[in-house]
Amino acid sequence: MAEMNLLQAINNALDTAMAANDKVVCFGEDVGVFGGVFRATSHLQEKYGRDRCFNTPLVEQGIIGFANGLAAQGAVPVAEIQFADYIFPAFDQIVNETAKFRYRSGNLFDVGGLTIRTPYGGGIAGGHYHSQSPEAYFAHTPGLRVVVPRNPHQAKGLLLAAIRTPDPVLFLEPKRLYRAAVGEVPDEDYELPLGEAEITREGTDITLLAWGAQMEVLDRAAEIAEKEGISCEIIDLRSILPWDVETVTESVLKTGRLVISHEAPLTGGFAAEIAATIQSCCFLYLESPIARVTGLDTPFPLTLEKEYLPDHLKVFEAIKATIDY
Amino acid sequence: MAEMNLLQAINNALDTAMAANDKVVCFGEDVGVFGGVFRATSHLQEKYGRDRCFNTPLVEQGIIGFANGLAAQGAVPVAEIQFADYIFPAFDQIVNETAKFRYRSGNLFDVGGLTIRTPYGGGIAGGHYHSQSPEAYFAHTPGLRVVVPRNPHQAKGLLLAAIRTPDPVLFLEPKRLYRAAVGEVPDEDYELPLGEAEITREGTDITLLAWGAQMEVLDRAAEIAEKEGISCEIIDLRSILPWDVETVTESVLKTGRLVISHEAPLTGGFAAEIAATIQSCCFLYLESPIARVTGLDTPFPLTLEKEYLPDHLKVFEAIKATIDY
Amino acid sequence: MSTTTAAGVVHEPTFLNGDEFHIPRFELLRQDGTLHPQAAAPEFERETALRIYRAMLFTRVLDERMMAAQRQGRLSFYMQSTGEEGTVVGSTAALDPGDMIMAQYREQGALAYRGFGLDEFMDQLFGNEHDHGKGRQMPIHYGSKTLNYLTISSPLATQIPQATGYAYGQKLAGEGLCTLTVFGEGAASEGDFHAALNMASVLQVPVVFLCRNNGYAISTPAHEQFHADGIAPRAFGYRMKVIRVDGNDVLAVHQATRAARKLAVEDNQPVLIEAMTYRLAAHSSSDDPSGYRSRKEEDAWREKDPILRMRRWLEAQGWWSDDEEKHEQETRRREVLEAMKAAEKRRPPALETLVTDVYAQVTPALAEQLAALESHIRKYPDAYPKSAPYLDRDKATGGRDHG
Amino acid sequence: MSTTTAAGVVHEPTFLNGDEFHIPRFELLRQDGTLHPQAAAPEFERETALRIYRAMLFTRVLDERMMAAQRQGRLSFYMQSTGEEGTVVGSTAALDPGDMIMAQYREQGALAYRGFGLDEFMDQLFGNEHDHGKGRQMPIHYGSKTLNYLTISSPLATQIPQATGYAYGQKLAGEGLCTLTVFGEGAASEGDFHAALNMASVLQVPVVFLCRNNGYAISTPAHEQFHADGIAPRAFGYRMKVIRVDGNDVLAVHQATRAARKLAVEDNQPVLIEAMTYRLAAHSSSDDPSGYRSRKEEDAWREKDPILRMRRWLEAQGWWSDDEEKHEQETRRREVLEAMKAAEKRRPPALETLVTDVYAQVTPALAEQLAALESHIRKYPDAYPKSAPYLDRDKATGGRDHG
Ligand SMILES: Cc1ncc(C[n+]2csc(CCOP(=O)(O)OP(=O)(O)O)c2C)c(N)n1
Ligand SMILES: Cc1ncc(C[n+]2csc(CCOP(=O)(O)OP(=O)(O)O)c2C)c(N)n1
Ligand SMILES: [Mg+2]
Ligand SMILES: [Mg+2]
Repeated sequence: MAEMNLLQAINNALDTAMAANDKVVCFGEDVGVFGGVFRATSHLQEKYGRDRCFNTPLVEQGIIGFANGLAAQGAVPVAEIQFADYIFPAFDQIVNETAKFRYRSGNLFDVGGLTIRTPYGGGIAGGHYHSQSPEAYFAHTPGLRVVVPRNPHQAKGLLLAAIRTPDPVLFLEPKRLYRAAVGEVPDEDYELPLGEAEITREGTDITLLAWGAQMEVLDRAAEIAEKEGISCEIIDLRSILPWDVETVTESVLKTGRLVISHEAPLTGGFAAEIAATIQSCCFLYLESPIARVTGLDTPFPLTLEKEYLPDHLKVFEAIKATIDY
Repeated sequence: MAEMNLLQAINNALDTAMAANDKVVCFGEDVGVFGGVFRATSHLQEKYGRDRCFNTPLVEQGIIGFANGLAAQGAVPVAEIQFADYIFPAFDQIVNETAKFRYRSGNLFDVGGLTIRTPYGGGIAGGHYHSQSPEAYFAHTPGLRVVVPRNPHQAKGLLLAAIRTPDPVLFLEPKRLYRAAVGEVPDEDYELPLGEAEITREGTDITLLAWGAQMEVLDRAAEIAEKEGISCEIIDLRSILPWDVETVTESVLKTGRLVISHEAPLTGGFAAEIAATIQSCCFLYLESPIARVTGLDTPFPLTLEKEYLPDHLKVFEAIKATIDY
Repeated sequence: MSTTTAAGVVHEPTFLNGDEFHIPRFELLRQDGTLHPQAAAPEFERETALRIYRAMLFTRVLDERMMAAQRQGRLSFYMQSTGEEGTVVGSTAALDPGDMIMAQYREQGALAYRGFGLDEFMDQLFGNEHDHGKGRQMPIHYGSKTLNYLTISSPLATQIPQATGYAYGQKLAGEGLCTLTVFGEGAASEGDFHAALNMASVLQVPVVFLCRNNGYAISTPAHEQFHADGIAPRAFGYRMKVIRVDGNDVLAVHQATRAARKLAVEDNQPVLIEAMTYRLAAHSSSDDPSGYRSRKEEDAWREKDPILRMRRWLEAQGWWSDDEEKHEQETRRREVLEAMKAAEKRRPPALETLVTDVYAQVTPALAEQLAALESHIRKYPDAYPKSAPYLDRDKATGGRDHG
Repeated sequence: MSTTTAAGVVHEPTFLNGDEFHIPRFELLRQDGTLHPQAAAPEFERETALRIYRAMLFTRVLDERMMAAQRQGRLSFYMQSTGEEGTVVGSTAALDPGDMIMAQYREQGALAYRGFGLDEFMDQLFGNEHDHGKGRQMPIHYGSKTLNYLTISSPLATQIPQATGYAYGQKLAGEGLCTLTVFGEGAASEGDFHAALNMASVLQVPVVFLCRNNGYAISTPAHEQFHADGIAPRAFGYRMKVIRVDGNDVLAVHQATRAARKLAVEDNQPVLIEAMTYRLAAHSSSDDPSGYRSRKEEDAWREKDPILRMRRWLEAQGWWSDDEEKHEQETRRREVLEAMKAAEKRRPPALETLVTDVYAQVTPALAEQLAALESHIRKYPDAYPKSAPYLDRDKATGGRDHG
């Protein structure tokens, strides 16, 4: 066990994966000598050579197109997109190609080896184009897995699982936590399950659900709520697609109340899917409407970022409103 | 008034818009001499010249990038993407640029003049890549308007409004209806309101909601239901973004039941947003869970298309299940 | 490290646009089947030559028959390769069978050359239960794992950067193989094309980019697609080797591809080939070219038929005769018809193919969606004639492999 | 219509890669400020020359000050143009003020030349209530409607096809104006770059594409970005006029741009300019170049400073002196400091700016979201120090314009 921050845990996972399987190849803008603008790929080129860890030209559609082909060939590409805000030029390669590769070929060809890593989310004074949370765009795309870790331990285990699962994975890294989240991370090689949510705190009155950097917001809100005598059950969804309907349903059947939070805008965000599914699965057990605490239905601002973001106070207010409904 | 099919109505709307304002410019792949692969732009080059109606090279990201710039300059571009399945190479230009142009510049610059037309949807033996319904991807993108007409009359009025509204509009045309939907269309210039749903049939027991080609599926389902004594209220959402929460809420407050249908996959489809919002607005009035009748959570198939699609029988079954809950 | 040449300095503004450079066209055979006087006779074995010719001829026959079938309403859609068989078969024949081919959609000749079975063609075209693609894609979206032919994907140009990536994997694997990717001059306008060439050039990848410049992208003529001297000069932007070849001269295409493959495999150098050809047929069964081009133009190209040109050459070699031609054509026609009839009758893919292959394993949610669909179909069997009759047979034979 | 040249036919495979062609570099001034012997003296009025020089100098001063402010924690982020002022200011000065500029992010010199106010710079950098962009984008994302400078957008290369479209609109409007779009050699790898050039060439659009080839894209050196002789040969792919110019020679950049503009405006011809320069500073305040390049390399380029070169030329003309230099630098430094202090103190944008400008009119849903947010902030005013103190003031002054 070593104390690591989230970036170090990711770097460690990549190192572990590359050491274990020489088909694992890491690339992206500035990923080579420099080790990535956040340094997630530090020292990998030194250790594994330029063939297995390298800079690409500045062209996201090319990076993912290349990665798709490489995965189809049998290699295990881990492509970095420098910021999730810059993943959209590759949207066609991801949505029309990555996600549909196996299906359209009747399983003759697949890109199951592919993992796309990209930092997402706000809270770092990144403004309009260094803050977006695009998970919902990909969650409407059957064939992809979408995974978000909440801390260093989760990051290593989920990333190793992502690299090794026979399905393509979009691995969204909460960049606000890159250096802020620190914790014990096992030295050994381990995987955490994809497609399974985790209950991080048990409670009885209300279920709080989120993923990634939003988990600590839930924790803070739950602390305040606890002081007012409200017992919160907290769930980290971890996999956005496919997602763990069962764990969430069971919790809501117990608590009768659900608050979901994400940074992305409200309309069409992934909380909508969860609310739609859970109102159906738990209809007779719901004591109050499922609440969503999210970003505004606007692009991401800079100066008033704090106002925009769904913080612990907004979540706490939603908890109260849900309890008092 | 003249009898027109949906394509003719669209052609007529473009003609009307170009005649009324010489800043209106139509372009896209095969849009010029040929008049588009579906012939939506027939004769426009002849009438308005090559400068105002022309072929572009085969590059969707370029078409929309060009259109964004042209709109910023003050022209009124109507760009065609040949199939909605091929809009994804332009996703960055639409989601990061079109949608955020006005906001990020503090209203110094905008692309409000822009309209993007594209045929969407299944039921034409188009298989994997000529059948997709991508509305939900765009509905999670504040700054865009997303509009879908259900018949020729609606198409002309909504398209004219889309071209003239000071916001950028994605105009999704149900290609299954291009020639199949025929109806009376006024000769004169008229607009139908954006952002407003329309109740196309009044009823008391249950609300059915959809848009575009799915409207006739609802109509058929409602006929069968009527025979079993179930009175259906039918709403055409018309604008997916921003959408008319009020009309839907009022209807559901009255009927207590809601079935939503779209062709796109279930998970993360726009029905999720509607269900999430309506369970919150109508919580105490809902007699049963909001039901979604949609495509499967898979890519679009070919041979088993009929099995995949949410047809009138599936909608009817959902109506019954909702009523009998 | 300097990335520009020390080409010298000028002191007044000097603009270039590439017109200074001329890209010649490589040709061996004249239309009458004789070699150009200066051309060296290509080293060609009889067997290879006949295999190439037969693949071209088969492609022509298949296209004619299937287009007719489409017109009869037996097939939903079709795309012909007519006029471009030389480009496609000639290049394929120059490859190692282990080389990967990533094509656009008009490259059925490559499969024909590599030995794709007639039933395999038909099962895809009819999307029946034997289709490798399980009836999920439109006709002509073939794929073959054993023949190293990537399943066709409709979104244009997406396969081009994928070819760069695939070939990078081949380089890492060190097996001396390369990837050939084929695309139209229209598709070459997509951003993906440029990404692919630039990355291949920077990363030194063994990939051959083959552009079929057939003059049209649906209705859009090449001169509205680009303003340059074809596609070839784009290679200069990446300091990539490029060759322009007469695409209707199958011997020249073959030789150019062989040379390109050598550069790719031996030096890890990507190469661009621009094959000048013409799409003699309509874009697809949905298209009618009379709206955008003249009969006269078509006729002029019909005279340059690549099949006829090769046939004349074969005859001059004494390797082919009228009788053989007649026999070959008749046999192929008959076989195609028979195979079509059989494929039409085969049943549709099993219902479960709707949800398999989305993920490596069917997810619980998809298994539920399938189960719900199945009971719905049982309720309304008449409405779903493609699946209802087979539900129980699938059950009985244990056809399902998910769960 | 044939789209390829009748360049002749060859009978053996002949590969080209562009090395056959040499792209010269256009230069006028030597580093000592004297003209190259063969160079004709550019026609330059004293006033224009000084305006250019002052804009360059101001940019340098602004960059130094603001980078220092960022280091002090007063500013969240900054990007310097150091070393590239000649490219940016020289090109801007060759335009008509009505011409549109669509830049990447390192082109503050263009605004300085066109007369963007010091307060306008500062208000954007501090995202305060006067910022034209209403505090929505990171520092250096300037925009000015009156100065025809499109608001900067972070996603790279997106402005390049937009420039093609904008210029097409200018052509339709027939006012004799053009668009200049500026971007790095890294951004030129994006698909959007190619789409832009191809469309401009086919549609004959009056746009000038200016590539600042400054050797790096963050840490990625140009030789890992492309394998060719710079960016210039890409123009050949589109039969577009191209010129390579010494980007640190402001006179040459000016003259090249003037010539390019003439081609664009008079013939509706797009032109590509590749300016060879060097990013002397770090990529941004978040970057440390010592991890990927040598001090020695930087020093070699520091000797080619474009500002120093022009200063020497001005002095040789007798248009500038040490005293003037000293005075100018001091004045500018002082002004920048004062403006910064004032901008720092200005209040943040009003809360309602969170929801305005998403659509032309605030939608009912957004008005509701704003109202909910406002009552939330009233409940927890301490948690939202940027907005809570101003809520009532906004009300009082009727600051809201939505609804
Ligand atoms: C991304 C994308 N855009 C548009 C289309 C529609 N489309 C199919 S084929 C075609 C023309 C392709 O022309 P070209 O590449 O020259 O190939 P050819 O048909 O001439 O063989 C178009 C526009 C598509 N399939 N994919
Ligand atoms: C689409 C996109 N991808 C990645 C980035 C992140 N990024 C910002 S600047 C930069 C390097 C740009 O280099 P270049 O174009 O050469 O301009 P320079 O910084 O040298 O002026 C990168 C990769 C971005 N802003 N947009
Ligand atoms: Mg073509
Ligand atoms: Mg650069």
